Amino acid sequence: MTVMEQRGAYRPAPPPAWQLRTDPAPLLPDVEPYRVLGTEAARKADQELLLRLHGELVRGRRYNTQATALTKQGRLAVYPSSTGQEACEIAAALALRAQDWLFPSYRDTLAAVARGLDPVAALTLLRGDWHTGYDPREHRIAPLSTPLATQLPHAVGLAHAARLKGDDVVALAMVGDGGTSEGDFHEALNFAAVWQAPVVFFVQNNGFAISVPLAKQTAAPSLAHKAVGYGMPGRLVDGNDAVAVHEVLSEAVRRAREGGGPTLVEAVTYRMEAHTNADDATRYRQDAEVEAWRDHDPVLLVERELTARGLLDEDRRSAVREDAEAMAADLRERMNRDPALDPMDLFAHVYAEQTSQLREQAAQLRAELEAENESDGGAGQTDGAAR
Amino acid sequence: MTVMEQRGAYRPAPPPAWQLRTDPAPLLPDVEPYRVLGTEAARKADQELLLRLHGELVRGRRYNTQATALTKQGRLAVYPSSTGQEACEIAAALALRAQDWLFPSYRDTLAAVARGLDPVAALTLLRGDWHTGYDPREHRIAPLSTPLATQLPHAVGLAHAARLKGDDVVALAMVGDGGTSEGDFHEALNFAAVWQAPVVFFVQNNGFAISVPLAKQTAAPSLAHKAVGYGMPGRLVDGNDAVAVHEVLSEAVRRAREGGGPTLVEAVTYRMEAHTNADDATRYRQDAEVEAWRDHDPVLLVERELTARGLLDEDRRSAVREDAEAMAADLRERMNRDPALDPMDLFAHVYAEQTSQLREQAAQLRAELEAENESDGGAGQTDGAAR
Amino acid sequence: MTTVAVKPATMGQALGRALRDAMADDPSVHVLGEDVGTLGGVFRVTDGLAEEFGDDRCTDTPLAEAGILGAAVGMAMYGLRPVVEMQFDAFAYPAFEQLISHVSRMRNRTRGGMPMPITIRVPYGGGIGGVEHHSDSSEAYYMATPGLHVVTPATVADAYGLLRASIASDDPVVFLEPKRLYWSKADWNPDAPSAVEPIGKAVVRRAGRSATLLTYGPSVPVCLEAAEAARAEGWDLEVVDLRSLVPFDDETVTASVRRTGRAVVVHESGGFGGPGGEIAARVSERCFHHLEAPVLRVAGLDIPYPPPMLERHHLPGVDRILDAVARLQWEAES
Amino acid sequence: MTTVAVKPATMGQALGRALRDAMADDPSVHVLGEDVGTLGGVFRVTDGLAEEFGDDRCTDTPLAEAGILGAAVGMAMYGLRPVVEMQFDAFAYPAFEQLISHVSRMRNRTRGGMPMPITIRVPYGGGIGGVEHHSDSSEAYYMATPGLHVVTPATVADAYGLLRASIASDDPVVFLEPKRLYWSKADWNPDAPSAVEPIGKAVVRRAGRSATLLTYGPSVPVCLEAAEAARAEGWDLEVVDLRSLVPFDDETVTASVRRTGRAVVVHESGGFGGPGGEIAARVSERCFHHLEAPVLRVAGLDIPYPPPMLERHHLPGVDRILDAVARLQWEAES
Ligand SMILES: Cc1ncc(C[n+]2csc(CCOP(=O)(O)OP(=O)(O)O)c2C)c(N)n1
Ligand SMILES: Cc1ncc(C[n+]2csc(CCOP(=O)(O)OP(=O)(O)O)c2C)c(N)n1
Ligand SMILES: [Mg+2]
Ligand SMILES: [Mg+2]
Repeated sequence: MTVMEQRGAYRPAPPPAWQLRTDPAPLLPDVEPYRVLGTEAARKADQELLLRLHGELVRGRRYNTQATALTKQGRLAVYPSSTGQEACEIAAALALRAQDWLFPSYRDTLAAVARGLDPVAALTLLRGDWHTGYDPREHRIAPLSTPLATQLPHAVGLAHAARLKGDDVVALAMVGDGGTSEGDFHEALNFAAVWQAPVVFFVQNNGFAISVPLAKQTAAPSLAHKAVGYGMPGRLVDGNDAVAVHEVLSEAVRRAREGGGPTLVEAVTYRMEAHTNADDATRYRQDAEVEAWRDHDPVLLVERELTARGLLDEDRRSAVREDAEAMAADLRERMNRDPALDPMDLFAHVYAEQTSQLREQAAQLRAELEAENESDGGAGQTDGAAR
Repeated sequence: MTVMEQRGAYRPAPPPAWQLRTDPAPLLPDVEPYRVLGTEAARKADQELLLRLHGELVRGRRYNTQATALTKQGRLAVYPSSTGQEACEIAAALALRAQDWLFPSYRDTLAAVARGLDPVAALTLLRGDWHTGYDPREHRIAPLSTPLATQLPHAVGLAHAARLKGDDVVALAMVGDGGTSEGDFHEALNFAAVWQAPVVFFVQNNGFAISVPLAKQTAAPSLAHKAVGYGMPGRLVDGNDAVAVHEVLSEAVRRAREGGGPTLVEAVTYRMEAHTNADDATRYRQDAEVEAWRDHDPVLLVERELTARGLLDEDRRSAVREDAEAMAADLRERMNRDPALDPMDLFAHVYAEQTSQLREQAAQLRAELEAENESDGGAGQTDGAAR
Repeated sequence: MTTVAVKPATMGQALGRALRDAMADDPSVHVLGEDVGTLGGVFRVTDGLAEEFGDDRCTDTPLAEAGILGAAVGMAMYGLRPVVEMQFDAFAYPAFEQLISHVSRMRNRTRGGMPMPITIRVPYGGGIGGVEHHSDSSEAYYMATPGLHVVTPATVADAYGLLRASIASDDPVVFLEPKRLYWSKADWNPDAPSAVEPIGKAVVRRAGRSATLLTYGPSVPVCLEAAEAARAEGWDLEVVDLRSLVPFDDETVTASVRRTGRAVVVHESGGFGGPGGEIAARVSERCFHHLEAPVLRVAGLDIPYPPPMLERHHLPGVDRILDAVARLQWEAES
Repeated sequence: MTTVAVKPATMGQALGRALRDAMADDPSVHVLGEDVGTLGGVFRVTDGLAEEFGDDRCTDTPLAEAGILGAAVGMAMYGLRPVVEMQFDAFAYPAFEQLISHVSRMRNRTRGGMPMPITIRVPYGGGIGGVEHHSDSSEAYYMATPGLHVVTPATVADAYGLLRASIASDDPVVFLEPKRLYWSKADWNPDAPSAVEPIGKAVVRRAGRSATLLTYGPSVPVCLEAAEAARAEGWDLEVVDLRSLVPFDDETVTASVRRTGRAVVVHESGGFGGPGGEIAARVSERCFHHLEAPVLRVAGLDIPYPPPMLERHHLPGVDRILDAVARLQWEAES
């Protein structure tokens, strides 16, 4: 008996039933971010969509500059601008249907506004009169999430619940490149894949988490490569190409809706402004890097296509500009008014029913406010002004 | 001018400097777990190594059965057996050099013992006389970690610290399939890859997290596929093939040592016993599944190879058995003695220097113990017996 | 008149029954956690639920506590009423950020738009010979977090009633289950379980005149035992079971202490920074002129929870309670 | 005799200097956190450290707080002395499990074999107009955790001295930095910074006879202001700055309250389950017969931290402190 024959006799069974649980190949992203604008494919892009995206991008840009201006006037406590990332913000909003849910991060007020939320309501958190300025259920927009990545499991739970109820609802959750390092990112993606929940995870890789560049954040080939580790497809897209982002997100939404489970989308983009108005970006990056991205501006990319197709004449341009200016003027005007504040709200929503302690404390505050009012000669101190 | 020519004129630059940060292909695991025993390659396996592994596996198996027996006799509070997983436990220990560090999970007392730790010291936590029975720095074995996956960032920090100091030290951290779902798993792998820390993450995929089967834990093609999302190589190995596990871990350790950064190794294995002695595995799995793994037993696999090579005669068998029995007898005998307990230890190590509160409380306990002693007629109640 | 089929039940069984009845009554109640489905939980509290209601209503999750609680938040956002099981107290810590930053604040953040009717069941406390990380008393963390309710039963009947009330609550409840009482038994009628009272009411478990023991959860039986033993010393102790730490029932507590003039707070959780500080402080504020002695505390030691073989030195027992009672300045009365 | 070059410095600068000096004195001191390197931290406390000591000594980490603290545990295991920066109080919560289950217990777990000389710097408290999650006072959580020290400065000199002492401590210290005092200024000599006292000592910031205000961190200046205002009412208030919540300086506190016979605890953290409960309870236990009135508390409201435009109603101010002092049953004295 030869050694080989012997081995044949005792060749152990492989671990019973071993196999890869799913084929990794289709889960891996392409090597290059998906692009439409500036390629052949752009020619086939729907004209209406292009015009719609253009209008929204111009509005979005104007919204960003207006909000930043409001911080300088002391009308917003802080504003994390999405300038340069408008294609992502707009596409996220447009990819969703009315019944779908958006889970924005703190930088994504623009996505909420593009979804139809009143800009003033979207800015309530950042103005500081309350934590959330709208009813999430009415708009199907979760509160802007400040603790990074914590909103991702919420999106999974909501989408899962909707699916259990038999409702046709998709949740799209936004997170930054920095946020992907948090444990909640990992747990959310894993739950979503195991539950096959109808969720789209949308990472805006804008190159920085405040001052920390991507290279200090991850060593992965791309953030989209994380998807395979959860058994979901990962997609890479040029985040400044509104048509491409819109297409990729729409496809992911469709997939989710059809029972295909979650998708991880990484949009490669760039944060053109500082982290917030309070940040000084010159401490950690070169102007040259910022400049290099100017030619890849999301508004510019669409305008080039529209121009090439002869769809962007001066009339169109000024109509779009006027629309954006009107939005900005309205925002400016309304943000210049002091918000109505009622300190007694502090106690109103802690519990469904106030505890006896809170009732005591509310009574104390009421008495204080009355005393204040009296000593003011009844003029009443507005809290907004007191800031 | 044709449309194509027009397009040439405005083709936007791609996002500046975009490229995958590393080539994903070499990071992806093979489709089949790596195996040596039962294949051609087994013939080339070093004879000394095979014999060493065999001896350790038999001891390891005996250690597991003995420890489980001790729970029945009330000498251990609880024991999570690694029966069926001995190849992983032994290989983890043997892949490390003296200066390297082992970070075991709560199931990995055997790895600690195989690394040379006194079995009684390894079982202190599970006996319940103290939380850790040895000096981690002396043995370069971190405390057995009960909170799942929390030991992984520790391994990263330690390996990173050693590297910063210029020391040649590798950390090998063990975790279960269930543990990979925790956020700490994700954060640890990411830190390790970004820091290129000399760490080996060793996942024993034994099919279950208590009652939860892998299919409810993850939808990934394999757990090793998670590696690519961090930019480190993922390796898949037959966890019951001691030679294969030893080889894969040794290679990962070598890579780490040479500055190649971390590796994620998934060993496919099976938990032959219940989760712990307190668990009832019949509630969640079929005997048939367990039986299917019996033919793939790690001890058996090595014995087949040794037999095939004519290296396992009766003498050898009984020498190995006797060695294991001696270890078990010693363990049994020593575990049957009540451990020495000093309740005052409760206060000794909370802080480097006792706070005044703790001094007060220690004085109170001392007085209580004295009073107890007196009423015992000085016989002294041993705490071990009191359990 | 129907005869009531009272038979002995354990607290674990009563909790399981509460879950079952809540799920049967309200299809929006979903149970999720590690091993809660097929296995029925490591303490078997959820035994049978997956079978009766299906995997979608009682779900084995991946092993990640922040993910579990975070998913529950999302489920609650969509109108479900999730009941989350944390396997042991110390394994609730990974979910701390979700609990503090979201669960406790979501209603307030959204001006009531998004309530969080989530019940978080946490087996807590020691005395079961558990190895490290299996015996923590973490109630101080939860008490210090506005927006949460913190509830803990001490009897079989309360286990049922308080859990039903917690699940029915439109606010998040950290429901602390005293591990070592899981197997405690009492006569109880599972076919006509006790009426569900609202949470937030303490109860006098034993009336007495000399001093009040203020306690909850696993320490309630210990205090009752101490009260019996105290009779030999001539003390007639009142025992108040708080049942709910948030909301705190100042009324019942204050009335008792004003009546007796003396109080000892008893709990397993560490003393320093523990619940007893709050309780003693508020009793002192409210009853100052009725107090014959400072409010004393008998608590766990200010140490990490001990290994099983030493835990008896940590846990507040009858002797320490009686010692504290003895220090209530009785001479001042005479 | 050298002339001392005293010049105004902010608390932020003194903290930065403490880090610098500690790093210069001891090569095992490493700083890590989000944005601590190139940017110098969002409050600029670590400004210049990466430049002076290199990226390996002052490291920008990935954005994951459990990972940061977990890595610090491993670094401490290998003999380093990590100083971790949490960017804001609420962003320390993801690291809670590492803190409670490991950092606080590792020394005890290993019978002293593996001490955890980790300093965790946490900017805390409100009053800076921060949006949600940027103004928490989380000290109650840390106080309730045996094995941790909890330290918080109120002055520029203490910021330096206490941070140096914390880094030098062989035990983990949660070092709470009052955000709104970062820009507070005092004359201070950066070239001869104050001697480093051991942590655990309270200090009487203002001597007085009528009553004691027990406070710490951001509320110290408020209490000093209240004490000045109280003079008009005829009260001479003593102000004790606790500086360290753990260890707690019972000696200084007890001595003060025994002297004055009255006490009010003042802090920003919520009242219910907050640090004040412990402080009031232990003062009552120790000073019962010296007390003319119950120990009262002035604290933040029992609500989630309010939005910036309403935060002034939450924060304990001079008026609320004086109101509490007025309720200290002065009639009883006359
Ligand atoms: C849990 C948590 N940790 C820290 C912070 C503080 N923080 C706010 S934004 C930010 C950077 C976020 O980077 P990224 O996720 O890339 O989003 P981007 O700002 O680029 O949109 C940090 C660290 C936070 N909000 N939450
Ligand atoms: C953070 C945390 N959550 C929950 C538990 C309770 N627990 C102990 S072992 C276990 C299952 C672990 O499964 P796995 O990681 O696959 O390891 P195995 O038991 O199979 O070795 C669970 C849920 C724990 N120890 N730590
Ligand atoms: Mg970013
Ligand atoms: Mg397992």
